[in-house]
Amino acid sequence: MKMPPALPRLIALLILVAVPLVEHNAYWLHVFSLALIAAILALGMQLLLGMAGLLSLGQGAFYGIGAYVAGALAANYGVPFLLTLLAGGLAAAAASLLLVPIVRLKGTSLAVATLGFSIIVHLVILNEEWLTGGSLGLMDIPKPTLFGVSVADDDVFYWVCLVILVLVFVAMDRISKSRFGRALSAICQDEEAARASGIRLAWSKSKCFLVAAFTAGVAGGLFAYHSRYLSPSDFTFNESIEIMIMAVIGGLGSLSGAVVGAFVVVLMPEVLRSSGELRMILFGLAVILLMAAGNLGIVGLASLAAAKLFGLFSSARAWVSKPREAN
Amino acid sequence: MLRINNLSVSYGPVAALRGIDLTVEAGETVALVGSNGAGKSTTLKAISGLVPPSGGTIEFLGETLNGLKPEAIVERGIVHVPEGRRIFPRLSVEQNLEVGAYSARAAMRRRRIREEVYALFPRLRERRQQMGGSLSGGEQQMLAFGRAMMAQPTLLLLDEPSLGLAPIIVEEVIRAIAHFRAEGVTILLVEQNAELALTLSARGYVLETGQVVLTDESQTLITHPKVWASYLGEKELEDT
Amino acid sequence: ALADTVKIGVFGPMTGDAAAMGQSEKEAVDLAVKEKNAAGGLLGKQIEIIYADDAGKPEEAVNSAKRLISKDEVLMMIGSISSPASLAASQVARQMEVPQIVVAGTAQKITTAGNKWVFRSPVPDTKLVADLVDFIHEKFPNYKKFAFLYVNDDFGRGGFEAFKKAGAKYGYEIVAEERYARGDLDFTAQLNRIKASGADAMIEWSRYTEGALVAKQFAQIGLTLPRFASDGVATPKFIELGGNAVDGVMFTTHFSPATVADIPAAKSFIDKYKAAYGRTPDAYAAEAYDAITIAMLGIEKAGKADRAAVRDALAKVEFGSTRGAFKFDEKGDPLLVTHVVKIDAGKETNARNIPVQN
Amino acid sequence: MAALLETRGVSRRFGGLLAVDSVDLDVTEGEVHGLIGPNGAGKTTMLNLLSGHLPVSTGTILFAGADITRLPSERRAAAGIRRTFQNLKLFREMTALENVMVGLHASTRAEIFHALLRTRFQKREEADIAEKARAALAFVGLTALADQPAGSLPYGHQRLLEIARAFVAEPRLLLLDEPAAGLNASESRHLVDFIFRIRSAGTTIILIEHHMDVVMPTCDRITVLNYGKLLARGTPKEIRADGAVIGAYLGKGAVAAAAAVRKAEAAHAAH
Amino acid sequence: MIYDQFLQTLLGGLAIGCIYSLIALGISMIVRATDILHFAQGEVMMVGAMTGFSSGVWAGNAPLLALIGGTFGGGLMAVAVELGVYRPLRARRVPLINVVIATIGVSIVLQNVARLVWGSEPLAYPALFETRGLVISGFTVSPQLATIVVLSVLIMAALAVFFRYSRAGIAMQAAAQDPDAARLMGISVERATVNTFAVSGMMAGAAGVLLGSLFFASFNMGFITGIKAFVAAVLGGLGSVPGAMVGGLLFGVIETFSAMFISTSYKDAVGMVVLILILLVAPMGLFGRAGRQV
Ligand SMILES: Nc1ncnc2c1ncn2[C@@H]1O[C@H](COP(=O)(O)OP(=O)(O)OP(=O)(O)O)[C@@H](O)[C@H]1O
Ligand SMILES: Nc1ncnc2c1ncn2[C@@H]1O[C@H](COP(=O)(O)OP(=O)(O)OP(=O)(O)O)[C@@H](O)[C@H]1O
Ligand SMILES: [Mg+2]
Ligand SMILES: [Mg+2]
Repeated sequence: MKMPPALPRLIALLILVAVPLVEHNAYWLHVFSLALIAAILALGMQLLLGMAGLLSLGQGAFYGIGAYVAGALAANYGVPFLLTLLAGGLAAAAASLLLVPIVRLKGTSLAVATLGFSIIVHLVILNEEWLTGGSLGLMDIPKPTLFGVSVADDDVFYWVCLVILVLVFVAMDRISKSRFGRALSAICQDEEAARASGIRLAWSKSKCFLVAAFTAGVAGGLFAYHSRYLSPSDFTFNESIEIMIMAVIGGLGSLSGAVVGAFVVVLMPEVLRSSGELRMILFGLAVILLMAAGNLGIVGLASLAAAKLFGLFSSARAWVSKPREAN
Repeated sequence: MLRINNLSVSYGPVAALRGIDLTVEAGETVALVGSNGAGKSTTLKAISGLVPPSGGTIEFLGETLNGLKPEAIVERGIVHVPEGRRIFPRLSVEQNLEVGAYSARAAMRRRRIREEVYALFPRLRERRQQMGGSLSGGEQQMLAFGRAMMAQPTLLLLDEPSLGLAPIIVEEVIRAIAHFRAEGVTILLVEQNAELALTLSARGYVLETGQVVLTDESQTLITHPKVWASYLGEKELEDT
Repeated sequence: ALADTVKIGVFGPMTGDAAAMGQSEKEAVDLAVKEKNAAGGLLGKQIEIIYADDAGKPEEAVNSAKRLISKDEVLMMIGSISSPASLAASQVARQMEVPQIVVAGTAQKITTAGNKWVFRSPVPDTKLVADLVDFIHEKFPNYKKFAFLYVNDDFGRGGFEAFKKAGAKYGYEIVAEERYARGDLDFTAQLNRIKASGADAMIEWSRYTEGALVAKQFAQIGLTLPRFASDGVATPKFIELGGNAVDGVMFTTHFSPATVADIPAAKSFIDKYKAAYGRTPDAYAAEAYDAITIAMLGIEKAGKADRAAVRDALAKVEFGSTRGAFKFDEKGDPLLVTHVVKIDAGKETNARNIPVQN
Repeated sequence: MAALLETRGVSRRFGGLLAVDSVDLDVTEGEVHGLIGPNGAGKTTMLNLLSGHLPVSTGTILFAGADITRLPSERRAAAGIRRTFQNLKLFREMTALENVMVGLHASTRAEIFHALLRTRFQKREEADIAEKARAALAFVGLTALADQPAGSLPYGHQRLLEIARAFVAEPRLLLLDEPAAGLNASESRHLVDFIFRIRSAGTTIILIEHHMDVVMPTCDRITVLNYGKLLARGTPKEIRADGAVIGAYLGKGAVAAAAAVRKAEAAHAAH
Repeated sequence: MIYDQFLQTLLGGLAIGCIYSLIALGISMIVRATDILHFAQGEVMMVGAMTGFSSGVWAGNAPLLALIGGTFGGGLMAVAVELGVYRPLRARRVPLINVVIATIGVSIVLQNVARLVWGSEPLAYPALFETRGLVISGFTVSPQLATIVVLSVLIMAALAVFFRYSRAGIAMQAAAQDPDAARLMGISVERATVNTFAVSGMMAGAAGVLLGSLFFASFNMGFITGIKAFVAAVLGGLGSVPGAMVGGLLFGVIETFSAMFISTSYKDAVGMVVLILILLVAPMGLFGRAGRQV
């Protein structure tokens, strides 16, 4: 007897939906919403790194671009919530076109070039006051409303994030099982062979960057409403590195892994917040230890364990039901 | 000299060798033939310590090699020329040879042997300062042999030395093997070209899916119907 | 909620680049609370301090504030150090209606956004700078052309904007505006341009780490301009790192052992702090010490563990702080005089005592 | 018969080395054209120039009458030039079937947008290429292994899978780089059969190989390179008799050489 | 005057560049030996600066002892993380990206442990070298900067000789290029890898002392410097020894010159733009060699 593959996902979704019904604490809801936003980021990264093998450290920059565009539109022009999210995504996607010349770089070169892009975007955010408010940050982002109804309450905003996360998840799932997804994993495994099969590398990679940037931009837009104050120091290249950790920690290439990874990376420092000076040491050690899980990631380990449990369970049931058969 | 008893090796869940027995006497050349994935390379890797056996023993001159690291096994005079030449691409020809004589037992006479290598392969002397990676396939094969000479083997493990080589280069390789034999080196030879391997050797083993299915004098094997059918076949074009 | 302790949340950078300042904050708070608890606590209960690390980042400051308020259910909060972190957290304080006393964020914005829940221990940068400008005008009437070097973040930027505004009053001209990024190590490019600018004096808005390097490189390229600096260098570490290169620097500050000699609260604070930690307190420690003192006074005055009552009580607190008689204005900023210190042969001295030059 | 592929003065330089030195090649539609020569003669380099994996230094390449010299490799693949690699290049973590499906990338159209909405068009196209891919696997006899990861297949099967991936797109020109390397005699014989079958399907083939028992029976014509230059060309029969080719490349045959060595040793021992 | 300033800027850029080079060299060597992108190299440098500080102060402000203490501190630290973290991970055959992320974990841990050990305040280094300007034929030359350049060049030259001529150096390269083949030659790849980490850590440690003496030592000095050195290594061509040297120098000089002549706000951006432009022309960096692809 085998577990239907969609079942764990469905259970996880139900649990996520139910969280605000059980946990009313504003702090935890706030942090969980942040984790949902991070999960959207991690999904975009999974497309890049897990599927296409593109080690991009530019996702933090797109996140920042999305956040600032959405935040500025909302604060200065009163553009409605969903439109600003879309605008954040589109702006990030448009900015990703700047990367087209460097998509042909590989491995470390790509990583470092995109890191450079992150650094440049951070400097622009920091220095171009007329555009971003500069080092003093962007303040007074209004509370989000949907169709005239405020969705700023911690629980409602959480659900809004969750809905968007689910949409992004389904989209990524479909992409991964499509012709485009197959082309990306072909590129990931052997570029020359992919070209020999008629796959246009620069074109496919640029599209991949574009989709990932769009996702990061949308996540940035959500973050703008979540924090309602944007500061350049939230969008340094550290952000990009953190996003990369999320994608790997849960299980490289796995979409559920990205979501779990995001929760781990966001929640762990929160859980450790009271451990004071030891906090980051414990976090660093945890990252190292989790890396020992190999490409299974947390999700892989968990499903192995679950499969074992499930196997135990079904064999136990077989054992229990035996006497009845004998009857 | 070399005695292998009931040797098994697996790569994770894949069993590559399933209990093979094999012996090689001093000074002898023994061939190992078999189809793709039969476990020929794995046998050599197990002897030189690159993969750990999951069962059985490997004895060399009365000492068991199980559990020794490759670098320790080299010290005992077992030199493995692996599949695909594996020369160091960003070291010069001379540095590659230098590395060949890295083990303590080989380090002493390395100047003299290097001259022998250059005498046997004058082409390598011409290319002394060139990076290994920029050599042509044939030159790389010569370098791989030269590197093995530097290590001064008593037992030489050769894995498909003719792979991907032009026919005329294969003849060079045969001469190099003859050179080793003249020095009294014992050779265990793996070749896809079964006819070539059996012509060069005194005895042969036929491997299939990780097991020895036949062993005999090479002269006998070469005419054995089973070997004939699987590895030799009609030689419709050999005559000119 | 009926707790058996009075919970106060204290947040700030315990890790990250600004960890040193967070440490001063924590030490000062610990000192005050230990004393108070030993004396019987507040409202008949012990004070419980709950610390949260925000690593100096706004995003984490928001998380910390939310956590302190809704998970730990603190009565009020103290923090953070940097302006962006304090500002970000103050949005939470306002939304969830919890009193907050900012320890060291000097950006004017923090208290001018109409947020009645936020107070701060230091004076805002605008006041600090205006006082410094008055000081320069009074003591060095000949200086008219200034070079301004600042760290490109909220702190340096705030100082620069304030100087532009305050200097206009005396017709000051800025002949060089130079900035650098947090964490930069090499300032020779900026200093060389300042050297060439023909300024009468240099104003520098740095924190002490960069400030010490600026001072050294200032000496190395042979600059001799008079130098005025921000409260960011108001710590003994500045002199330790800068060595004799910082001699002659005049800086504005909220607190300096050299200028508070006649304030009794300051004397006892310095002694106690030295006894407890073996070092002289810096301005951050003094600001944090005052903040926690205000908090305790406010809570006592409110007489009950009620956030709204505490807020109203805080607004009316008056006491003798380590920096003199303390009282909030209507925005929540303290009405304090600022200090100017001159470093003389590795020692802090009160610059207001130096004679007028002309 | 018309020339499907022509090169004119094609050269390729690596630093100081002229790996391919103004080679003219004419490949007729429908033939199997052998490309042989000593190691380092420039065969693989020539193949890379033809498939577009390397740009030429000078010269022009014409395919079906059109100048493709500047066309990138993926466009050449789409135009009907497919290849295999001397060192196998499979998508090792994909199944055999998926590998072959990737081979059909250039002839399919579904975009991200179709995938996101799961349009009818997308579903039909996916079903379509899966079917074609299965047919190609059946053609090379790998049906049973369709759902195995490519990396786990035995070496000989991997070679066949690579050929299936190239062949599934029904190319006009198929470039094979040492397909028999690492195969034993009986496997080589299967390969020979297979080349005949591809050819009878109407595909033109350029075959690089060091195994004369594969080259000689399958090739219609052979071009011999040496030091990047053309050394000889002709029918297998002519090539085998060509003194220059024997001297530079063929030699007297490995087995004969080995037998000679044995004989000399025996004589030495008798002394 | 302008000329003098130009020379001073150049010398300053070269000195910083030398420090980047020393760190970049270590990064490059580690990539070559293990394929690991060692994000913690900056922290190894920081540990070197700290141990250098401690041993220098312990010995009563002895510059030479500080240099030795820092060099060995860095070397030991690098060996410790290789033996304690990376080797066990590699032994579990986790994907490379996991090891790379573990290096980020290591950098987080080292930084925070150093904060506990040496405190969060920066440490003022004892003056290792003469700091007063020296006037040579009309130009002011900083002996401190000059010493750093000379010292770094000496270290790098020693490394080049070691790699080219010594048996241990050649063995380290062989082990990096093809571990299995190296084992078959009798080389202990484990030992060669540890040696690689030791040498790279020692260079980073020395760099830490030089950097500390130029500015100061603090627990967070490693991260940004490490990232810059990383960029320098890629600029020169990851895995190439001359590449790391030239990349570091180039990056240092670009940084100081763009601060001087372009914009202090965007000086880091200038370096990145140059990097991206160079990678567009030479995707493997200035001295990087692409392996044969097909
Ligand atoms: N590193 C490895 N991981 C997993 N399986 C392996 C590995 N190396 C070899 N195998 C498997 O072990 C078996 C024996 O392989 P081996 O390389 O010894 O065969 P061989 O006889 O040398 O074949 P060939 O003629 O292809 O060189 C094969 O089934 C092969 O797929
Ligand atoms: N990327 C490269 N950089 C430098 N030299 C190269 C490169 N690629 C090939 N060469 C050189 O070009 C020459 C031709 O190589 P090529 O691979 O075409 O030979 P080949 O005829 O296919 O040989 P083989 O039969 O051994 O496969 C060789 O000397 C090789 O070293
Ligand atoms: Mg083999
Ligand atoms: Mg070739």
